[in-house]
Amino acid sequence: MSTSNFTRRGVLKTSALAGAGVALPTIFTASSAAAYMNEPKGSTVTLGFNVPQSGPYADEGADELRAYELAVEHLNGGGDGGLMNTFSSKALKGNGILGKKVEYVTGDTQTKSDAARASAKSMIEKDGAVMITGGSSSGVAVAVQALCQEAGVIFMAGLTHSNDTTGKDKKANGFRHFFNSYMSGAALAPVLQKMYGSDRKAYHLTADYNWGYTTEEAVKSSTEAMGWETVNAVKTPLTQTDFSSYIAPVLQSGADVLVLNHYGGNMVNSLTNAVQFGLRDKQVNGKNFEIVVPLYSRLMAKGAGANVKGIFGSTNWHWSLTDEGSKAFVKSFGEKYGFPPSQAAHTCYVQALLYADACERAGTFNPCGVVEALEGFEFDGMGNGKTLYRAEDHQCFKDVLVVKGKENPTSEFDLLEIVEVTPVEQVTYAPDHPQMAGGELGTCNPGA
Amino acid sequence: MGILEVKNVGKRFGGLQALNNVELSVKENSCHAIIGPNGAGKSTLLNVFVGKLIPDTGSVMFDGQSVLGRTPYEINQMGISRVFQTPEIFGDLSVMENMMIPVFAKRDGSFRMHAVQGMMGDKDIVEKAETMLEEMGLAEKRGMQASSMSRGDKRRLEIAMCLSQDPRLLLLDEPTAGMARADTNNTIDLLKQIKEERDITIAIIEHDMHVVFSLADRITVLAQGTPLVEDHPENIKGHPKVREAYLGETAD
Amino acid sequence: MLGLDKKDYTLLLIVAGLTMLAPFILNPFPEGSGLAQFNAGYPDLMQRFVIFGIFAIGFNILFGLTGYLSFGHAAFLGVGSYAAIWMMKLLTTNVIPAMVMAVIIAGLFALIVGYVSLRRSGIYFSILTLAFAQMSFAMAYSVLTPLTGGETGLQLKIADARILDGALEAGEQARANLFGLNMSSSYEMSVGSWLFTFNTGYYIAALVMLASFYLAIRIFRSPFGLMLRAVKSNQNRLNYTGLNPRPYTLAAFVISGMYAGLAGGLMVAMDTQVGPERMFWTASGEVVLMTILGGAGTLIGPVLGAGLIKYMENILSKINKDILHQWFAFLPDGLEDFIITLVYPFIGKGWHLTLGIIFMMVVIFLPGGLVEGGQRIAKLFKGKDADEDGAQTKPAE
Amino acid sequence: MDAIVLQILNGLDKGSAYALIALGLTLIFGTLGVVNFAHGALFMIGAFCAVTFSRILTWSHTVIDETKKDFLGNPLKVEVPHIYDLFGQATGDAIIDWAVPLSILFSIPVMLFVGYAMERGLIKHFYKRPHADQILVTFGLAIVLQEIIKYYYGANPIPTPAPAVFAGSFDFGALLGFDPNTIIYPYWRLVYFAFAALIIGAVFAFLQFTTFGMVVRAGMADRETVGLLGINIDKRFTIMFGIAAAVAGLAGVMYAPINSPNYHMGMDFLVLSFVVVVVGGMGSLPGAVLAGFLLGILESFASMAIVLDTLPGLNQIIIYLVAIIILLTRPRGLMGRKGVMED
Repeated sequence: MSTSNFTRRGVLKTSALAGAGVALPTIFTASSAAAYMNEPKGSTVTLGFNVPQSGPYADEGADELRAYELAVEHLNGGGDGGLMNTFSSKALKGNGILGKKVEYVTGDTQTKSDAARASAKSMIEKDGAVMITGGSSSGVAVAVQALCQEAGVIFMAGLTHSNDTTGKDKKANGFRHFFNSYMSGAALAPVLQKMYGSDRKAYHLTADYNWGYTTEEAVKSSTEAMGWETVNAVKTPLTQTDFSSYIAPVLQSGADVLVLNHYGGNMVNSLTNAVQFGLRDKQVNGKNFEIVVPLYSRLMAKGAGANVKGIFGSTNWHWSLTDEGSKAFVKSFGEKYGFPPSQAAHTCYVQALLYADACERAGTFNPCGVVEALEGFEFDGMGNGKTLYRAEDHQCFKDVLVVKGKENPTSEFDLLEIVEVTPVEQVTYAPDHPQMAGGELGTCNPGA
Repeated sequence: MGILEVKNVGKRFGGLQALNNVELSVKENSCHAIIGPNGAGKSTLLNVFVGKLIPDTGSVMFDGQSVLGRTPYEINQMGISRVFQTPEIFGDLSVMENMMIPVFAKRDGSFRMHAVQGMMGDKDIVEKAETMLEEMGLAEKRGMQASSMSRGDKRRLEIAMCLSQDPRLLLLDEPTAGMARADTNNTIDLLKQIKEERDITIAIIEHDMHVVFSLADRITVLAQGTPLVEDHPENIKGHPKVREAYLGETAD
Repeated sequence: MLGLDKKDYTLLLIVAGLTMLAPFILNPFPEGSGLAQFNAGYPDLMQRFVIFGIFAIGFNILFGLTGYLSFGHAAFLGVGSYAAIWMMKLLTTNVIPAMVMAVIIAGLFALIVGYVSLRRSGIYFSILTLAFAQMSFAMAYSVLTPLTGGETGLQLKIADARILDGALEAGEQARANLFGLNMSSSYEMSVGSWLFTFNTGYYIAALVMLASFYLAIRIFRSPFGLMLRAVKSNQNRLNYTGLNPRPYTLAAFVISGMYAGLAGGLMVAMDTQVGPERMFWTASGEVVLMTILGGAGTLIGPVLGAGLIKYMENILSKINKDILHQWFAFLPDGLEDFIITLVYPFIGKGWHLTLGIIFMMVVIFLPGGLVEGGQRIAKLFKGKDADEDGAQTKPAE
Repeated sequence: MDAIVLQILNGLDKGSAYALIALGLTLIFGTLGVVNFAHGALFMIGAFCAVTFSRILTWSHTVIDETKKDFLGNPLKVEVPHIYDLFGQATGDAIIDWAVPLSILFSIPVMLFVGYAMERGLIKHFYKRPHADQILVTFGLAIVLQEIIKYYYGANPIPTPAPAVFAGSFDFGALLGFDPNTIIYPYWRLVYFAFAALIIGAVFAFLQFTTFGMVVRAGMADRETVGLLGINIDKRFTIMFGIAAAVAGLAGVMYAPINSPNYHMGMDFLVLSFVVVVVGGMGSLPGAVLAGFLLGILESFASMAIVLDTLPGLNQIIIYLVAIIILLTRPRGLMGRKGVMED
């Protein structure tokens, strides 16, 4: 049974020899002999993949995990190398990170911040992970990001779309590749204007929690800026399953667009209900009634089935993109698993590579070195065109996709079609934008 | 003046007049039996005494104070203890613990937050409970779980629990119901002994005439919610109204 | 000793020994071995063991003694957590005021909820507590966002007021501490290939747990505890014995709410973050599971149950397919795959399934929980004479 | 006015789902005296009967279509349902389209069997155990059942649409004499309502007018006496459990098109349905139905924008608030019997 490679801290592999009775005072669990938290001293480095494996986002979590496994394979020189071939930075050589073989541990966030922190802590304290990544909700991302800041490891956020993650809750040790509510609003508005005109009355249904608020605010302000009127915005409980009583009054309100600021199960149900109520067959104010879903996810779109047809939304990435990076990723993921990757898988894979690359460029796993290497880092070839990791808030700025539910899908994966690739300039905002205000990045914490 | 004075008590359940103008006076240190055929209102009356039911009319005074509108535990604290038809004890607890609870209640009142003292360290209580168990011949069973005792022992324990509070009035609700003859006789002897040894007033509701006539100093006969007669046992035996109520014979 | 009889004192000593030596006991396997996966002796999990131990001990004072099944106890834990983190944000990062405030606020909240809910009994009581807890959760998640941080919860921020603390140095973070002693500081000791971690936060939490456990023993053995058991056994008789059950049950409810608040406060002290899911009804369900799994109405049971569930949640859930492959690598390929296919649904992401099955088994075959299991095993060894012993200790053990 | 009517309609529709689940729950409680926390799981299994049945109908073999490419640029593998081969594509599509209503036929035997197996295998050993034990063991069972479903079907919702003829909505308001386009209601939801009414009516009629039902009702009132009459009440109760499971299952099947089934839908409904049962009064069938509709309607009203403007967050707590108020003013719920479940 001693075949496991999953040893704890790198420290131990060498210091175990130090013999009995050596007591070292430490803060958190970084050994004082180490320059920073969980410094890998052996021939391997351990990354922590913290994804939802149980709970409603388990399928998304499973896809994230697949992406991480693929990334580890590529980093260690296996497979076809995937995005390492198209990545503009060429620091990665396929020999692990800084010559150390990449190993990983996994944990279950359960999409609960307590559970997510518990499993992240066990990865840091028990398994000696030097970086934590993954997650499928903003609540979890914010909670784990704060933990990583305290513990002194890097957090590479998975799927988290709320402005807060790199807004009021931003942290120096945390980085987000995924786009956010503001960007969704900014990308969607021009397309909506083009498709539906500037004289529209919008009715918002908003999930009654932080992400819902930021998304509603973002979409509202960007659509109002182009002339739309917001008729009403109603909050719906997270635990709601039947949205009929929220959707039925929409037609009476005189609105001609319904914006569903929902994600996951909420989105599937509210969209299904809205289509059932025949909103899309109606004419209001002499115009066709339309529905908009600001944040799309292919996995969730699948849950809503045919109801997504023709409905606009935004997404971080989609496998039908034809740039070299995307093609390379779809190819290696698809060949390994037999189906195309989701946006969650893409963002997680990219995050893992970006982290590894930053370590290579910094020449160290020290979080402060990694932070420095990532701040202001510009890269390309990872699927979203030219991308900038902004130093001020650790948010990635890249093109955002506006997509639409496909009318004639050819397979169960082919649900969305790209309507427009919104250029990065259009979704960029000032770091102190009011929607992002209130947080402080702080300084990097190496933990030791 | 009796210790328990019942005046003009009436209680209606829907269309049924369960109690009608009940007048009753229980003398101190006597044993007063209330008898009557099924449905005569005996249990209803008892429930009025202990605060479980509030009558529509009339008054019930215990030692000069009204019991009406008080909860069962307040009435118990006034000095009335009740023995149930089927023994009501704390089945999950040991016999000793069963015994200690009423002793605590007597000393500490209806609620006291003594949450950190050890209960077995309270010498007064333990002593009193043990004496009571000895007296009732239950000392050997002190460690037993109460629910695993025989029915007769449960009855004994329940009576012991009531007596340990030194009640001024002990209410017995058909204490021998469902018992074999031998057990019944034991119970009668026990109650007789209690009557003799203690300053206590007993009110008993009973079906079994044998029990009633062995114990009671005074008997009230209830029929259809109304008291027919109240008298000494010897006068009750041949009373025509009683025979009528029990046997349906017409008085001539 | 300490006002306990010999048996209780021994139990307390055993628990004290176990908690103090936990870093050794929970790390039985050497680092680097395949079994190291099963080590649980790292600070976070050890902290969780004792914190949820406290929560379950408190819950047991209500459920185990009075039989009132509350389905909303997580609300008190959550309220305690919010109170604690606000103390740390506004006043000081020292954990003492935070914990005190957590206990007080949770107690007050329990008083209100208990006062209303205890007007009913049985399942009506359960539903009332559930309703209060679900309302707390829903409000904390949504409309009370300014107070609770909503979905993302509350954390310590650099910009917090902390009126009693001095300003942070540049680059320094606000950390929970006890008069400057950092909760997250640890001593590490390696012995051969074993590594043991002694964490300040854990030991503080463990001491609080021991105190709570001691208090629980005292309550169990007190006249008050007797009355609570009497409530469970026969409320009618209690009434006719001149005792008012309501203040007793309310006091038990408030005490167990305060225990929950203490657990919530400690959670914040160990890990300075609060999220509303802490109050969701499944979290209340979890403490019920812990108590039943360990043995309701017993002293040590709830602690064992809490340990088992947290162990599964944190250790079992981390075993992924890769690890399985490594374990069974010695088998021929076909057999290896077959065994992994058999085992896989029950570990890693399937840990909920295992939990459900174990839980059902315990309820079906061991209604007295793990403690009953232990007693049965002990009986097997001791032979018949243990029988009477078992019967006598049953109500209070 | 039309807004109110619309919300009453919504409430009735929501309420019919609540009422159906609560009805089964109460049936089990009333007859067997068992508190079944796995009832939500039965509802969920019902919905997955619809999913499974439509998967059976669309069970396919793959044909390689050289003219089209898949996402990797390889020739596209097209799934062709076997049913096409049997009935031809048009009929096959029609059958697949009607999968949900057809799966009623599939689900009834499945649910009866599930109910029977549950009762014989587990529940019957718990008749004499405390209610708390029953709650706990069935709660454990609910976890196990939902994890099994999750293992095979994944965590994401699975779209299970209604037949195309019922897909749209129509102007219900116009029928009632309101202005056109004010009260638009989906066909399927009306079907669901009618279906629920039918099932509820059938259960009541069954209990009211059949000998079997009369014995069961007598058993609900006084189990021992009925047992003394030499009637094998246990066997009838087993059948009642099967029926209750079937009611929950049917509620689930028909609910599938309204919200795509997922593995935790049972837990989502569980708490709610318990609140409904308790508000209705434990053991009272009419109470359960009444409370189901009442809470459905109140929930709908609480979600109106006007209400939320004045009382933000009311929609989050309305059900629980109502439950608290009703339980405090009516100790045994709306129509509960005395002494039931109060120990």
